[in-house]
Amino acid sequence: MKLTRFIQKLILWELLVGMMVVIRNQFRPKVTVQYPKERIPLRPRFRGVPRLRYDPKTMEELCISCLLCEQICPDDCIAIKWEKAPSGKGRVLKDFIIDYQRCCLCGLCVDPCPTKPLTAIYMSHDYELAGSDRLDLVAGRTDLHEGRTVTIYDK
Amino acid sequence: MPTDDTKPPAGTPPPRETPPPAPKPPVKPPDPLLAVVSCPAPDRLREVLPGRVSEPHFFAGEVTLTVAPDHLLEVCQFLRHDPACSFELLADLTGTDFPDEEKRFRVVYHLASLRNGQRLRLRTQVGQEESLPSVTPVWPGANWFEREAFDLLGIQFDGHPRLVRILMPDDWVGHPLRKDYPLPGYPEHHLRYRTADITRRSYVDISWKATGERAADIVKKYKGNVGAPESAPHVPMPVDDTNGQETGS
Amino acid sequence: METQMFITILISVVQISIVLSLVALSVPLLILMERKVIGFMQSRIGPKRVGPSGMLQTIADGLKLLLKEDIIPDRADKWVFRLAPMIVLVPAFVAFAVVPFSGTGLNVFGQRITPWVTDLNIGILFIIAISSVGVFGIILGGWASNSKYPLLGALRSAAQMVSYEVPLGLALVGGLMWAGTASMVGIVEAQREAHLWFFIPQVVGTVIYFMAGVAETNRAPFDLAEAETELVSGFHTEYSGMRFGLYFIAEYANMLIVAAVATTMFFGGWLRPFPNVSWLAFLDIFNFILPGQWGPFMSGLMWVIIKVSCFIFLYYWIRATFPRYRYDQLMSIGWKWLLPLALANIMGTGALLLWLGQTG
Amino acid sequence: MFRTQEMEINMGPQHPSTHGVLRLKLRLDGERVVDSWPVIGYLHRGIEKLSESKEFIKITPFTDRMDYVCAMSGNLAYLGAVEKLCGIKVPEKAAYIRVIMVELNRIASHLLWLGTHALDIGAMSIFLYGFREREMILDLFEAYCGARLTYNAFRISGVPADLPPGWKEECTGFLKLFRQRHREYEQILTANRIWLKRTKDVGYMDAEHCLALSVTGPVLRAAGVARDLRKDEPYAIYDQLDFDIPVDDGCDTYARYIVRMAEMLQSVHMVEQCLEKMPSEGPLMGMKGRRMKPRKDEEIYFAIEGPRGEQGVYLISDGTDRPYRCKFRNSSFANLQALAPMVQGGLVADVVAIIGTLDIVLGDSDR
Repeated sequence: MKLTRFIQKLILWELLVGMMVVIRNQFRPKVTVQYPKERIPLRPRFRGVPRLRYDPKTMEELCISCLLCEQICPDDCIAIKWEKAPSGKGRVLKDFIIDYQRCCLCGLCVDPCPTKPLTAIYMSHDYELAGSDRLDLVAGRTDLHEGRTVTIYDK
Repeated sequence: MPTDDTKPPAGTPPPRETPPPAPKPPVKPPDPLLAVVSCPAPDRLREVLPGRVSEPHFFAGEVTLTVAPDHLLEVCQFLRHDPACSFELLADLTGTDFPDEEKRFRVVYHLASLRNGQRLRLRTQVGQEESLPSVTPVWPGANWFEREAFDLLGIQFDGHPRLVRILMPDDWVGHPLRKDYPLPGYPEHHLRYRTADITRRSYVDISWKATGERAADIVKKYKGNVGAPESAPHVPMPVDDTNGQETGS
Repeated sequence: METQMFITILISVVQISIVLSLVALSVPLLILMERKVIGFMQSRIGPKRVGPSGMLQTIADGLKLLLKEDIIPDRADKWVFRLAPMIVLVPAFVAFAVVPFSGTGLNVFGQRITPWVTDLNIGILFIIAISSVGVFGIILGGWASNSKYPLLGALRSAAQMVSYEVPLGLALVGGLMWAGTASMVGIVEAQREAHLWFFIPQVVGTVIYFMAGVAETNRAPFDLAEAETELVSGFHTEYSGMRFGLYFIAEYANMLIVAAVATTMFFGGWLRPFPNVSWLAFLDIFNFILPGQWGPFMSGLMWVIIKVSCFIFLYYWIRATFPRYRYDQLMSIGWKWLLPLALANIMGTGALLLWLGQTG
Repeated sequence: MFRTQEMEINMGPQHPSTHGVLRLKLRLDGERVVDSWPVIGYLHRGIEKLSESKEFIKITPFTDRMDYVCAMSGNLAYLGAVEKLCGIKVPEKAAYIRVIMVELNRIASHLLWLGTHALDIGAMSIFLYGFREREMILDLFEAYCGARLTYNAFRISGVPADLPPGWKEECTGFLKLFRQRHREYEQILTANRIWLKRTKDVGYMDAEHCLALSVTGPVLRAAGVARDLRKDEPYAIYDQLDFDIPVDDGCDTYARYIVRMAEMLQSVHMVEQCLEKMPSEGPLMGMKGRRMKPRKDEEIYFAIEGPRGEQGVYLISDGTDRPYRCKFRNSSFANLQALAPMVQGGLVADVVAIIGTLDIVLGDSDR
């Protein structure tokens, strides 16, 4: 036993074992993702920047201007403008602004959203937020519905 | 995502304030949070050092003892070395600012005993002009915690090996965790960085010029607040220029 | 007479330029291969974007280095700072003068062109002597930067090179005793006559030589002089642009030299494995493909390239696997283990040769 | 004739191996460290000040950003403190999910430590192997909560969502793979003579000094003290799990390596148990609504065993739904105090190894 260990030590056995692990990994599949060209498929729950949505059936505004998301936002990045509905009850959404510069993508705004079953505000799968102007990152209502245009580089 | 049953149904106008009704306060008679837990430390202190600490306060299974600054070091020594207490670990040391109280800083020491599996909170009050004895002789690890409390709250600790700022820059003015520290900071100090001192070149202080307007607004805003700039505490700042004569332990 | 002399000079110039360009061209290839090989070992794919599957990446990097601003630190010793990279680079290339790239020469226009620039009878000594000049470039570069991290790197490098020159040289002595000559070509010929790669009787010598060679070229796990996680990048922290590039090229050229010497000394240079076993002759494939003198020439070149590549691959493999030694540990390995082992190896070889001489 | 002089050198804040923005003023005698003075605060963002003006629920995203390597532990420590303050019970299923996430995060954190520590010492490949496996854990987190680094995965009194379909299988597959990969890391490093030389007797600190300097976590356990809050003060459902506390007597960098490597396997074991024992049905949130009413003028301290040691939160309530004071006791801050005594007398190369072995995250220490 002692002799084996001595011989192992002499022929640098443990170094060779380590080198074999490395060479074994040479033949494993590579894990690199060439980002702008290839993208990792996102999981359904992925939290990108928050966006608004219409009711998919009626194409009406889902948001009822209840201001819950504005209240819970830890970064104060949501601002909602609304006015009384002409019929007297309820509110009409005038504008919905999210400052993506401040948004920390925590997803807390989605939790209290009262519209069921689809929440009016949801975490989209957009994550490419670079812009050349700070104002690019302040999204108004139309931006929030249609999403920001993202240049996709394929090479 | 979790559902909330107190939501107004979709379509109906929600009330302007939509707080879900607050949960009923826990059942009055026996509050489980206030249960008394067994801890040998208060009894031992009562036996050996009578009158030094207050009666224990129990909350959520934690024991709090209040001690006067004069007896702090003595009590700490005892708690550290007494075999029945044996609080080897100073888990945390921090302060809180209560500007309305007479002695505005409340400093807490969270002690833990590995041998007995106990925890204890030691609490003391200290005024703005007063100072506390440093507990670094008992727990050397208090060094950085005390530096942090000094940095963020301006609490002085006597006998600390080297009480200099730790988180904020050395030339910072004011102690940010005080309740009267304005959230934007003291504009006359924090908006300019002393580049000229560092590079030894005459520099036009661009940041100050560019934000001059805004700075004025900030001044206007916080001058109305309680305890603002006149009482802006200016503690003479020991600038860290001795280059580590003390090895941090 | 004068024409003959002119032709000789011309041939030499041609040889030198061929060798220089060969080495200079193989450096980008080595860098690319290093990035690719280590990338593959680490489950990555390495450079991919410039040229077909990243083939032109090093060229692009080299161009970038050339076009970069030449920054000399404010308080550096300017002349030494400029000189240092050249002191490193020139010996690295000069040492290739005695490296035989193949066995047989070529007859072009009635002139014999040898596959080595010159065959000094002290070839090995020449290489050792020349390559130890390179250390001055590193020390001077680190010192002239007038900065603290480079200074530490230079000091480490000085100590390291000085202590590893000794086992490096001594490890080769065993081989020299077998060969009976210090000429690089002579050593290979001796291996052909002995029907034996000197690797076999000189296992210990080979291992010591390779370890010392890795240390000598400042490669992992002995890359203390640059040690990017400790000294940022050691002696060339302050270098940028092509001056940094020169250091880089010299490092790889030195690796080639170490590999080439090991090939020649211990692995039979341009000889195929078992050169005396005739049925293995098919391994020299170029003998059958190419006509006349080109066949043996290309076969020899092929074997040299294969053997050198194996060594270079070993370099990469080790770099990908091992942690780095510490400065004092490096010293103690050099002086306490490698040096006594090398001396013992010499003594053992001497005893073996004496015994063989008496019996055979 | 010859004059020797000590050299002062500035390591960091931009140095490849100071793990972020730690700055170390070193005084060197040749390569030997005579003295050192760590400077922190480059990442100070005033999270404690900020927390005083936010409701309890809004503070969770900040805890993600303190120790961004193990944000789940940060979430759990903070939420545990709030729940303790308000006396809220967490449903069993939610507690199981929390423990699964925290333990997976511990593996991820230790993998990052392993990679960067080994890279600092010079072993290159293991860095990328570690990141490769860490990426799989991040995939699991993304599938559960939607984020890969700053999770914000728990809410006060529970978790916001159940495990997605297929998550358990993916997790089990990962754990199985991870056991094999763990063996490979050991093959590369554990017996490697260079690794042994670089880590044995480097950064020696015995139990007494560790405790005196408030050092906790694997560093303390590698000094022979079996201090683990998961056993000593079980929170969540740790009292229902079967696990060991790896302890080593070496007190040096190598012992910490051994302890952390063993901890990864223990975490794998724990996650396997949790997946098995977790009730398939049950509520996820322990309370309705989100307005807190803690008792006035009370204070609590709640600590969990994070990957780097005791991760505590100290809260003072003034009866409103915002904390009057919110102090985070982060292990990196306390552990960093041990740096100066550890590097004293070592070489420059040891400084790098010691920074690695303390496993500091500067966002954690600066807050």
